[in-house]
Amino acid sequence: MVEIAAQIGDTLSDIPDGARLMIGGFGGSGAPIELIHALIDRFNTTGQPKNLTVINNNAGNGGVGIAAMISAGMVAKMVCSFPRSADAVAFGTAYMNGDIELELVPQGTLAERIRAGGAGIPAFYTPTSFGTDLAIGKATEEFEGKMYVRERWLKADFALIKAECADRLGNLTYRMAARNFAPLMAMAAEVTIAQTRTLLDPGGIDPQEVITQGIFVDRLIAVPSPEQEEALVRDEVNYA
Amino acid sequence: MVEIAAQIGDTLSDIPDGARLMIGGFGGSGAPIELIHALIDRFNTTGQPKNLTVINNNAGNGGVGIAAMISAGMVAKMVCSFPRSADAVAFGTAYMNGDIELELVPQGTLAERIRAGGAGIPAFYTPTSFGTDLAIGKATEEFEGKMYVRERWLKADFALIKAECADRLGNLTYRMAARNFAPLMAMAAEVTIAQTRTLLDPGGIDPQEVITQGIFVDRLIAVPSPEQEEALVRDEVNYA
Amino acid sequence: MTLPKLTGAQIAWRAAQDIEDGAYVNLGIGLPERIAQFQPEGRTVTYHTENGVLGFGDAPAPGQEDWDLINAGKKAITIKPGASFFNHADSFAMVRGGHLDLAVLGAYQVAENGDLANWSVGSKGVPAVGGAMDLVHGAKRVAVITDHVTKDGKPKLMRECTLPLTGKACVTRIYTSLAVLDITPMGFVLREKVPGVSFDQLQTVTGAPLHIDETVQDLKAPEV
Amino acid sequence: MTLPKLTGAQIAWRAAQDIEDGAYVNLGIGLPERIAQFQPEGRTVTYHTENGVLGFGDAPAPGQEDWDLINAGKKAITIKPGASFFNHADSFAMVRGGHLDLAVLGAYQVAENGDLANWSVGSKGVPAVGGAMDLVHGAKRVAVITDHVTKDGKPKLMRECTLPLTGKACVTRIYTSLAVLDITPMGFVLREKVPGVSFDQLQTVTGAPLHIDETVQDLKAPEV
Repeated sequence: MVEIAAQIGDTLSDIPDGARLMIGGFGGSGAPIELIHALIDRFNTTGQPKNLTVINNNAGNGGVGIAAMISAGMVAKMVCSFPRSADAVAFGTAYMNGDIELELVPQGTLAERIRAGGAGIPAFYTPTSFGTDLAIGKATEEFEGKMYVRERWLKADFALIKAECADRLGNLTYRMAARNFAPLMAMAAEVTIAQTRTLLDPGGIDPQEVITQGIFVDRLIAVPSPEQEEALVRDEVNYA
Repeated sequence: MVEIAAQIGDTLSDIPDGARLMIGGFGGSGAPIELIHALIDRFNTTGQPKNLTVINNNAGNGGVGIAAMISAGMVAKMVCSFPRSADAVAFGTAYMNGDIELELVPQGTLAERIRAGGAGIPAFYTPTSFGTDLAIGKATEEFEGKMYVRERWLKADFALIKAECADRLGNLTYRMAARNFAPLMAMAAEVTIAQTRTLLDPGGIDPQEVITQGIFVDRLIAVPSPEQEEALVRDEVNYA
Repeated sequence: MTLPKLTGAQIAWRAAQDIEDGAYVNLGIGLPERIAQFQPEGRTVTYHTENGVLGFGDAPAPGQEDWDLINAGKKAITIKPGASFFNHADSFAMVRGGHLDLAVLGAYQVAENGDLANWSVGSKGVPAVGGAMDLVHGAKRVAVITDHVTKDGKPKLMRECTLPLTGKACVTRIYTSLAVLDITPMGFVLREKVPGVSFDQLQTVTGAPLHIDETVQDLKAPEV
Repeated sequence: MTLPKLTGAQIAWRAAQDIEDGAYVNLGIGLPERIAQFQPEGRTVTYHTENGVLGFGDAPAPGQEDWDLINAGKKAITIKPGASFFNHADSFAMVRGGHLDLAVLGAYQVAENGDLANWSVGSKGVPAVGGAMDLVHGAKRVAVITDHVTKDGKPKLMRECTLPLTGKACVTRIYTSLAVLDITPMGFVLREKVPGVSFDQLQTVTGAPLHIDETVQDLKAPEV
């Protein structure tokens, strides 16, 4: 059953040191900036949570969102496909200094591993990465004349995601390409926390148009005017 | 690119003897009755296609749809999870006479094997069926203290499905629980043929509400007033 | 020996009392389906059906059926506000991924280690499995609801199942016409029994040892 | 030796000519993206981007960007009528499942057996792979578009890649600043070359033998 929080901090207060967090978004599209910043606020006040493993396609940009988490020293490890970009200074610095661990995963494999975690599939075979450095140490097998790599599911303790609409049962929709990883992460995390621009009564979303079903969502917080990471980065905002 | 057919028979004319067909629907909900009956018409006229393998959750009911295909002698093998019901006389008779082969697959495994076929995943592990007769001969493995069975993808030459709305680029939506296997089958078949109640211009479906993307659909035929299998069975209609 | 026993409806009533507020539940076809009608007042329970509906409600009035809106038993249903539709892979991701709180299934046989047989009576007839083999591995708790014995009076609770298995070591609680039992590392542990049936009588119609590890309560259900 | 060669835009123009009407295409970040602007008139091509958009169009006018509507390169895009949004697993089901007709990628190196290296220049710096390793295994055809040589004038077409691989035996066609080549069981087969560059000159800047199995056409592109 979904809990509807009055304060954003209430949704995050039990995330412990060492937790595995999936954070939605591809670049800034779909990044739950308010949830991330509330988690940084908690860290700045209490010193927790730290030593986090963060699973996201990227590794943060500029001085906000995941980049600000990294700069604050909350993140021990990133699991992502593309931690390199013009604005990924926070991760790049931490990585080159040896202050953060990186598990690099091809983007489609990352998505499928997360889905598998949510769908009860502990392992699957993909052609992706066969014969490359990213397949080193992984089992391989031939099916119908083609070689495949075996990959394991990926789960998390918490998922932080950004929805466009939610109803009070936790059913969600997303805005355009902001959907990306969020529906998968909602399935794969023990506790899924969603910020939503609008919060409707049950029935407010057409049952045929629900993207994430309420069964996958544990906590909701209304954020009626969410920030857009890309705009913050362009404005050179630093969240510290 | 999707072809929009003028006559329903045009969409089916190249299905050969021995083809593997996925047919959408769970019981009567989502059954593409007009496509199935058009295929029976072709068989009655030309003697083709026959020796078909049909993949569906069930094995037909009453005297219409897949049951009528079986009675007509077009089907050599069914791949399904639940071929038994009060009205599944056609399959039951053929099966007890040894006239039809059955591959029985647990329902969730059937769905996941079809998805895997569409998603380029040749094999995956599931807890389903471990230690049962349906796992005999299959590889098993322990992950994190639990035993799993390895299952293979399932693909088809053709998929026949029923949509509620389509646009001319092949994007589809479905009506309520008639969705069931159709989006998966559209992904897993070499050629996907959809009948649709309404046919709209591109843009007629909100891009956020598309369930099956046009990339998975090859042929469309408008069937503005589709029959409902359950109603036909209750009316004891026989299509022969 | 005719023992006093609960009706099917009463077993369903008893099982309904254990479903907590806010639970996501899948009810098997047949007797388990009847549990929904005994949901205690004030609890919100969301029902899942394999064919891609979450949050369905009662059957529609006769003549009001929409055959695109059915459950896994292919019966017409209605939906409640906040319901959702999804495809079969997503539906079984909910099941296999452990997102359901409870699945309640029927049984031919249950073994003392939690093995369940409920899909095949052997080689005669057309075999059919449906979603049962998925449900037994997915839900956080898997309960069985059944008569205590077969129509011939033979035990359904056994040391080992003799019929083809649906799943191994998957059942954790059993609601029968005579008793409520948990499956533990010890085997069948008796939690409740119908008043008027002695422990020895119950043991006689059970195919494996019954254990007691705390007070056995009376199994009572209203006339329903 | 300075050879006459195509500009990046001209290579993109040439690659665009081969994209058939009705194709579903993924264009890699950078030079491959420019192919879209040279799509021949009268052809409908549907572009896919990894982050869950099918059927996107041109970049919006400056100031009109919506940062929820971006491509895999994180650039703002627009959508065409009939576009659709989907999650990342569905997006890579399209890729890995072989539903794209064509993926066009950049390259650091391509080997004569079709091996591609385009994601890592070695151990220095932050590694990043994105969707490239998926794309090389998914699309029905995988083409590369690249300068024929590195900025230092070294061959990018080789017997074997020396940089970390993106995928093995995955590339089938290469559009370079000097030539169009197919990868066949023989190795690199020359299909077109820039007029004014001799076969021997081309061989000199190519790190593996060039083969000819039919007439070599002139590689010509308009000023674009």
